Amino acid sequence: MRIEHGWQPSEIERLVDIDKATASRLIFTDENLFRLELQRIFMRTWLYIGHESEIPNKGDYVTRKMGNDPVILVRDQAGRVRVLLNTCTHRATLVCRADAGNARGFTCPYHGWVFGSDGALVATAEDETYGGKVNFRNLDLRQARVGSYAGLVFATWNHDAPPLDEHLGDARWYLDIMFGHTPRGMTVLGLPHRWTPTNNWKLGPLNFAADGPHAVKVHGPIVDATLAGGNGARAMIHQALLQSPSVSAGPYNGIWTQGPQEMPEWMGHPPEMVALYEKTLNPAQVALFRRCIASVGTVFPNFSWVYGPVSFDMQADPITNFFAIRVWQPVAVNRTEIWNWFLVEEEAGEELKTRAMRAGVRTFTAGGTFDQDDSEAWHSIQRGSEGEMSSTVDVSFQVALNYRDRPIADWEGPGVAYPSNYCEVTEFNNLVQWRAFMTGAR
Amino acid sequence: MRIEHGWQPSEIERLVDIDKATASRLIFTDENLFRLELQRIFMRTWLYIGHESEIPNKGDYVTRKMGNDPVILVRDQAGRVRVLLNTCTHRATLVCRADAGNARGFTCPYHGWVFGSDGALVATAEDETYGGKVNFRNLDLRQARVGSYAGLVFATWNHDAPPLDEHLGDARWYLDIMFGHTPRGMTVLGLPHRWTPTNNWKLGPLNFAADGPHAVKVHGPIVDATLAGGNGARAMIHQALLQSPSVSAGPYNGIWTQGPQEMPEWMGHPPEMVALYEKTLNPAQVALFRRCIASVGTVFPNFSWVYGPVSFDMQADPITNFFAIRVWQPVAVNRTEIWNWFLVEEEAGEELKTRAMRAGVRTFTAGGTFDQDDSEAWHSIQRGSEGEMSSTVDVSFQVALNYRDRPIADWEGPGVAYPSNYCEVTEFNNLVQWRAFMTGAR
Amino acid sequence: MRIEHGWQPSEIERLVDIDKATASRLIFTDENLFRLELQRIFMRTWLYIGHESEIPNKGDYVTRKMGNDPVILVRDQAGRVRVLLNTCTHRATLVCRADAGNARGFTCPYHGWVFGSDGALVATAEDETYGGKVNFRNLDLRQARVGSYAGLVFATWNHDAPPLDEHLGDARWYLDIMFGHTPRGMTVLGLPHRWTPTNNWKLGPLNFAADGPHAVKVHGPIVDATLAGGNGARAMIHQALLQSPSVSAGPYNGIWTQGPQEMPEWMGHPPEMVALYEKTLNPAQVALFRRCIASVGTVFPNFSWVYGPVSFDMQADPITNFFAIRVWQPVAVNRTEIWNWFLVEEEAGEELKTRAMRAGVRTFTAGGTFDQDDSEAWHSIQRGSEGEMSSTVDVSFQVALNYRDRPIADWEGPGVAYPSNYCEVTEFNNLVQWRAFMTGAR
Amino acid sequence: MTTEAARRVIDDALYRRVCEFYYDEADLLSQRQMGQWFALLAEDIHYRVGFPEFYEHGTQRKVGIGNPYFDDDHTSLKVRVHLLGNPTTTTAESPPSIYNYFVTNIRARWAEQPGGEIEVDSRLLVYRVRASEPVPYILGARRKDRLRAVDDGFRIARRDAAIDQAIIQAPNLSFLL
Amino acid sequence: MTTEAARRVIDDALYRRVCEFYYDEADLLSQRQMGQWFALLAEDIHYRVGFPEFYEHGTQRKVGIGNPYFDDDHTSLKVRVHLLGNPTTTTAESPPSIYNYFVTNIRARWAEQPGGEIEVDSRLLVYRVRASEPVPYILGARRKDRLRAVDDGFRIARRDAAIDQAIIQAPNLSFLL
Amino acid sequence: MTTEAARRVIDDALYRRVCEFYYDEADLLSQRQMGQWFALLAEDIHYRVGFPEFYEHGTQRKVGIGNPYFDDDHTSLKVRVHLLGNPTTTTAESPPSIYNYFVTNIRARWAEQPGGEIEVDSRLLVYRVRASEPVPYILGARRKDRLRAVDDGFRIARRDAAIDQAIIQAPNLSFLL
Ligand code: FES
Ligand code: FES
Ligand code: FES
Ligand SMILES: [Fe+3]
Ligand SMILES: [Fe+3]
Ligand SMILES: [Fe+3]
Repeated sequence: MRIEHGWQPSEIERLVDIDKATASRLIFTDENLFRLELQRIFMRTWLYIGHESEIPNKGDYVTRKMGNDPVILVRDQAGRVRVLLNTCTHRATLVCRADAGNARGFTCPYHGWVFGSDGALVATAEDETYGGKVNFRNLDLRQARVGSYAGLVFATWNHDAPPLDEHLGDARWYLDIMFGHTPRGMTVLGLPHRWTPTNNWKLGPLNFAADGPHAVKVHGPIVDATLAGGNGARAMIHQALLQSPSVSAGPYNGIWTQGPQEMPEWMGHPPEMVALYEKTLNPAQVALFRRCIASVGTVFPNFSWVYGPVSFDMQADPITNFFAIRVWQPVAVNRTEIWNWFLVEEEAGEELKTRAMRAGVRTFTAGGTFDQDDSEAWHSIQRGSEGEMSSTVDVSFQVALNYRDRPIADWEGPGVAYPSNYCEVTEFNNLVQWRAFMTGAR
Repeated sequence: MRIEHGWQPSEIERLVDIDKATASRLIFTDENLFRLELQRIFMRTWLYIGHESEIPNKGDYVTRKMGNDPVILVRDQAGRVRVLLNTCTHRATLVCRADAGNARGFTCPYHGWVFGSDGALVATAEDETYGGKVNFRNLDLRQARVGSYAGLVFATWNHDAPPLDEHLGDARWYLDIMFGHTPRGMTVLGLPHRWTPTNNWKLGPLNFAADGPHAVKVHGPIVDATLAGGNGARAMIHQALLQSPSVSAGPYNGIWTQGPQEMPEWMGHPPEMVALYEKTLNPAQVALFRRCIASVGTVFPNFSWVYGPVSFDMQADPITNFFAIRVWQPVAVNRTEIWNWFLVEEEAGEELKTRAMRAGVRTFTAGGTFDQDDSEAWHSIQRGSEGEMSSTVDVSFQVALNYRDRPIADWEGPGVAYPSNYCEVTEFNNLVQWRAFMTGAR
Repeated sequence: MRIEHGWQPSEIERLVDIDKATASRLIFTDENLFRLELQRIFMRTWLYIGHESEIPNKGDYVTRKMGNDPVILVRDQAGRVRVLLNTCTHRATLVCRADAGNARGFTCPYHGWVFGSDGALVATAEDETYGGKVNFRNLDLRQARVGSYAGLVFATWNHDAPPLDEHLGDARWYLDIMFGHTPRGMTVLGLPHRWTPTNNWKLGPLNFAADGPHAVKVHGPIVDATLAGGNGARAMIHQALLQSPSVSAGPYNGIWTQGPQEMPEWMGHPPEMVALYEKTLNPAQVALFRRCIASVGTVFPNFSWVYGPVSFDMQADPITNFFAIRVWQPVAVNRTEIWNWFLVEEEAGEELKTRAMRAGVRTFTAGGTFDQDDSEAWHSIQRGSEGEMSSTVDVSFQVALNYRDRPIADWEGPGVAYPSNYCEVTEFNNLVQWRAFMTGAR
Repeated sequence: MTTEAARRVIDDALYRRVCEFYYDEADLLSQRQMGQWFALLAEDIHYRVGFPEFYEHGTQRKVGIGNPYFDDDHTSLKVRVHLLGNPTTTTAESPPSIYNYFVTNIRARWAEQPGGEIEVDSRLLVYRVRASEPVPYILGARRKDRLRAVDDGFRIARRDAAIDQAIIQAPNLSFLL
Repeated sequence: MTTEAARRVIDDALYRRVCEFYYDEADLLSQRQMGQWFALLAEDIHYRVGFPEFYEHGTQRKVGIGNPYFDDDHTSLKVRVHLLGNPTTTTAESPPSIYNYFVTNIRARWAEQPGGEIEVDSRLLVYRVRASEPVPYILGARRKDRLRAVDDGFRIARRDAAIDQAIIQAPNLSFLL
Repeated sequence: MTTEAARRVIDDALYRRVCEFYYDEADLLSQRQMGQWFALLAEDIHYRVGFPEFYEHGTQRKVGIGNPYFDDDHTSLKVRVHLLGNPTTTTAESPPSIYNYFVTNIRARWAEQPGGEIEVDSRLLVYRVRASEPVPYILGARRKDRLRAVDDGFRIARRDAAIDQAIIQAPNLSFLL
């Protein structure tokens, strides 16, 4: 309301041209659109906040972001998970400046107001000075709606949003495969890595929604070096990507790249773990997971994951699966903060955990052999999109024109699947969701 | 006019809700409001420029800022104090890039135009080339209106503003206490310290207008360590702040914290100096000053001072009063330059001056034991205010609801006084003045 | 269209007051005007891209900028010079991130699309996935119109702009003197120096359009030290500037400072080179060039050159002419990238080339003895122009009032000449051209 | 100085050789002579780069087993070095970035355990400019190493580094510390 | 070299000990071991941190008696160290910031006056990241110190530092140089 | 170590004198004692400051004869030093900027050719604040020098420096490296 963003809904609608399967580059570069995104997307839908395993005990907290708002994810003294706006109701000071801690509550550094771990105002600087003129309950910390699915904690400021379960809808079947394939579920391996690519926040989610062909070009060398010990893996993955399913299901879009038939099943998974998976997932889920060599997906707007097997030396380094989840935090139209966690099954032994950690940090993080090259590509997109002339050229998802009317007929999971990770349909669907929120259709 | 700021006066009015004693956080974060402030406040009212003791001799000058305009404070060759816009009337070059100096005039570095210390154009690059077609008097440096009170030099671009004396009005009685308590007045101890907190410029003036309770929380540890030798000072100051007067008088708002009765009078003041004060001030002023353990005040918009006694070791370090004045320069909506001077009575001996300097630099400056913590709190306010959700939560001055109708009945000074430094009334009054300027009511 | 720039044509017209020969400082400081400039000037007129000698062979390329768009200047495999928009038609990635190279084509780092050196799309990630639904010719790299004059390559996105020859018009006679005074023309001495003054991009072109008097003030000391061995050169150049012609011819404005009669002709030019000049140029051109001690000019909007003789020690260092061309790239309203090349005649021997290079790098570059002081002056203009009060003071070209109606009657070259480098007419004409583009008159 | 502390002091000549080793190493890393750098590593190297977190005082909570930015051995470093050292196998470093490695505060002493290993502690400032981004990235770091003396110099047997940013102010870390 | 200059040269072993002292001190300051750092100070220490101003040439006007950023003695440093070293007594440094202290250009010589004091000149680059601000603050400084040799090392008897910013580009200086 | 390499090693005392020379030089340059700095130069000095470019791998195209940022001899440096050292002959440095020169990674060895010249390699971080711009400019550089020993110290006979920015992030380079 305060800022005249200068964008009419009809104009926003045209930014993503559904017929042509193209989009304007302005969605990555226009500052007013960025401000609108904060209002129309980040204030209106469910956002991923953290994993329950990050705050196992009462009083455990971690600080996070929802769009450009700082929040605290805390397990209160009653054991309930809460998401509190991290700003004092007195004069707006951050009540917590740590990344993580355990506390009975939060004491504001400015005048010492005390809030409980449930966000309730416990004491002002001097309660008597109010002379009873103020209802202190109005000065509790603001709280977001909180929902949790498969250990994943989401929150939203929008009290009109559907419940989390309904919001996730068909996506849950796929979240189950990744986050609920053992009885006790996943656990994080540490606090998140954070780094700051110099590109619009949407490039990451789009890539993870998921971009098959870039893997051959950008990651071909590291795929060759880590997936098959330096020989032929790039050609194998090229074919696998061409022939594997891409899925749109509710707010979720992603790929499930399948290794070739001659490749062993459950690569990198110890038999005792596999037994747990087969017991926990249903057969269709197992069928999708057991030969999966890359599961990459995005839940709109800014939550993604990436999973797959690697070995840095087929002789010396047993194949291990990395599994990273990440949030793409919007910082500015051309600046994003990536928050990146590594996960492993709660049931995994210490040795498997350590191997999973190493597989993760060597691949998908700021210094990871995969991510370091993606970030350069994304930066180059931002630089390539900012010019006046460049703004007149649309970005293309036109492979979708060839696939979107030909979904996989006998797909056993919910949602819609397309027969190639090169299809560009699921990536584009992610933008179609963006368009719906930005025009107010959702 | 050139920038569509998008703010209607009625909307600005609502930003500070007088009934509720609250204000929108947007006043600290909205870039358009910041631009409006430069126009509606900094172009329209009297601004503090410097102290006369900084330019004792003819030709002495220092460079300063008025809002975002660079100016030169100079004592011209005739001895008159002038404030010149530091930008060449030829092509806008800064005619002076030094912080301080002594000069007969200013020679522009670009084409060598020469201006006198009174701002008059003395020579262009080649006067003859104009062929008499231009009136050189129109090309003198622009000058601001200048006024001086108690050694404090103010200036304004607004020729419709009331004279400085009228503008200060009731504030003068309090300025007299601080800046005119000896026959020769105050003198600066050196050129200003300058540093750049990452918060809106108004947070400082508000705090100094003055925020009693924060002293207990933020400064409790250093108060304990410096005011009573490590023991019980925090509790003492807590009670003192609760029970001491806060004053609004014209553009001035501030506190006069009174030490308890059992505390000696004139702490840190040598008897020979006290004799001067008692001779110079009137009895009501003396009464307010003699047991004052904290005088903190703001003259709207961005001039403040802080004064009080400290000792870093009750055994080894005699109690001494620090006295700092400062200007909160608006640099960007979330960035401020603090200019901070230390002062002492002109009549003070060298040893007292040195002690005053040390008391000052150890407490109220970038590395000062008080300021370093304030700046972190203010930064945290800025960070806490910028989010979309956070913007919907107002900042509270609601203790004022309990005090604003109950001023001290028998207050002997001008203006209105309230019986507690916790009252939040004077802080809020500072914002009410802001609202008046921003809506054009002033 | 997307950004409401808030500037009406009539308001823009008033920014440059032709009657008064003044201009508003907002042209250097207003962010919306800066955005308009990118659209109305940099998208609509011919821009200098590079010199043919930078890409002598097939496949040679260098990367450049047109306004805020990245482009590639390449000599394609057929030998044709092309200017390609450096952004992939798939997803906007820079297809080339090097400063220079030689390549058969450009492979996008993201999905590996391959473009020929002529910009044609050669291969997508997997052509078959499009199923023939897309015309790949629409996905060739975007190309600018290209023109070349005297080795200087220009380009424009505007298909309605007049051809380059027509656009340059009368300027060509002067470009011939500088860039075509030998049969084989000029050649660059290396890749460009690039640095980033913190001022509006127009200050450089204006200065080079050309500002006579600043040379005496800013460069007096280095002129004294380099032009006449430390003695009296400043006084000499002062007189020369006062009495030498300034020229406006089409998009060109500049000065041709003539040494005094007693000074030898062709200073710093070896006789064998002079013979080439006299054979190549016409007599009127030779007459202007032979005693020229400073040729400084700008071709609107952002291409300039500077030329002149120097010696760092009249005993030990033979007089040599430096010759630099530069482009003032707009980066932000208060930030410019200078791209600066040194040139020499293709026919020059190695020793002359080395001397020309040294004369160049010691004078006109980031660390040059001339430029380092200009940049400080320009920075000081930007700092002096940004304030609210400062914005109300216009910049002055009022010497023009005395000269603009008195051109040199018997001028032998095309365009209009004025009898003094102090006249300010040609500088102001550069702004008049700016006004024409910005109001849409051109 | 205690006897133990005295025993661990290395003599000036060796100290100077250690310093030279670090300056030489800085050359290799900053000029991306990755293969030559790899030759400086012991085969049992453990290479680790951790990062700081801001914890509430008194509650440095342990979340999971911990995940540094780098946790490499000879095998995985070989892959990294291969990719980074070859312009055709890296997007991030092709064209190669400009790097300058400033090594300061070098302290060396014999390791507590006998066996001729040297503990070295140093501070590192990395200055980096990428082809696509002209503004330099400046990263502070500290390194605790274990060097093993060999005939032609030293081998790095262990590196425990920590970067000085909790939120890395760059799009990637396509270099080694 | 004059005889006096020669007399003031300190030998290599002592120079190396001085350098180690500075690197050790950098550890203490950057890891906020304030109490241990305080133990390095002589009781009569005068600790001063000045700042530059830009004066018109020829007119370095003296305004007042001058006011450096820090002007401390043992007593006031004790208070500073107490506050900064304890998370419950500082807002600015709780959670503690990340610091890295790069010490370079160390030169040492015997002081002119006899008595065994050493003059040390060094440059210091401070790299700092606060919990609430991920962009690092990088501050240059120079220090002129007087060290006094004692049994277990040195004591700092005087520190005359100067920071390299006329307008400090940070919200505060909640650290010591 | 080969015999040739061994022959080129300089002893510790000389190395320390070389380091001191660089620290003294840093003082002169950073405090703009330009005349004194000039006195450190050999009369046949060749002073050169190059810059990096980002070339496509395999095609480091040579364009022209090349043009470094500085290519000076004794004569032209005399002019530069004269202008920069005098507030009335420079706009850029009047008032003078604040400079700090951090010199690290110093390595020295005897030059290959006999004749007593020393090759020195170092890294330089320049920290600069101008009167009109409070935000510091931080520039990395590397220097390869040739020193000549003379009675009262050394003379710089050759300096081959390179700055670490392809696009200089400052309005000018009104200082010497
Ligand atoms: S701002 Fe939190 S207690 Fe006042
Ligand atoms: S700008 Fe000041 S003399 Fe021209
Ligand atoms: S963006 Fe260039 S190939 Fe996809
Ligand atoms: Fe990828
Ligand atoms: Fe305070
Ligand atoms: Fe010039």
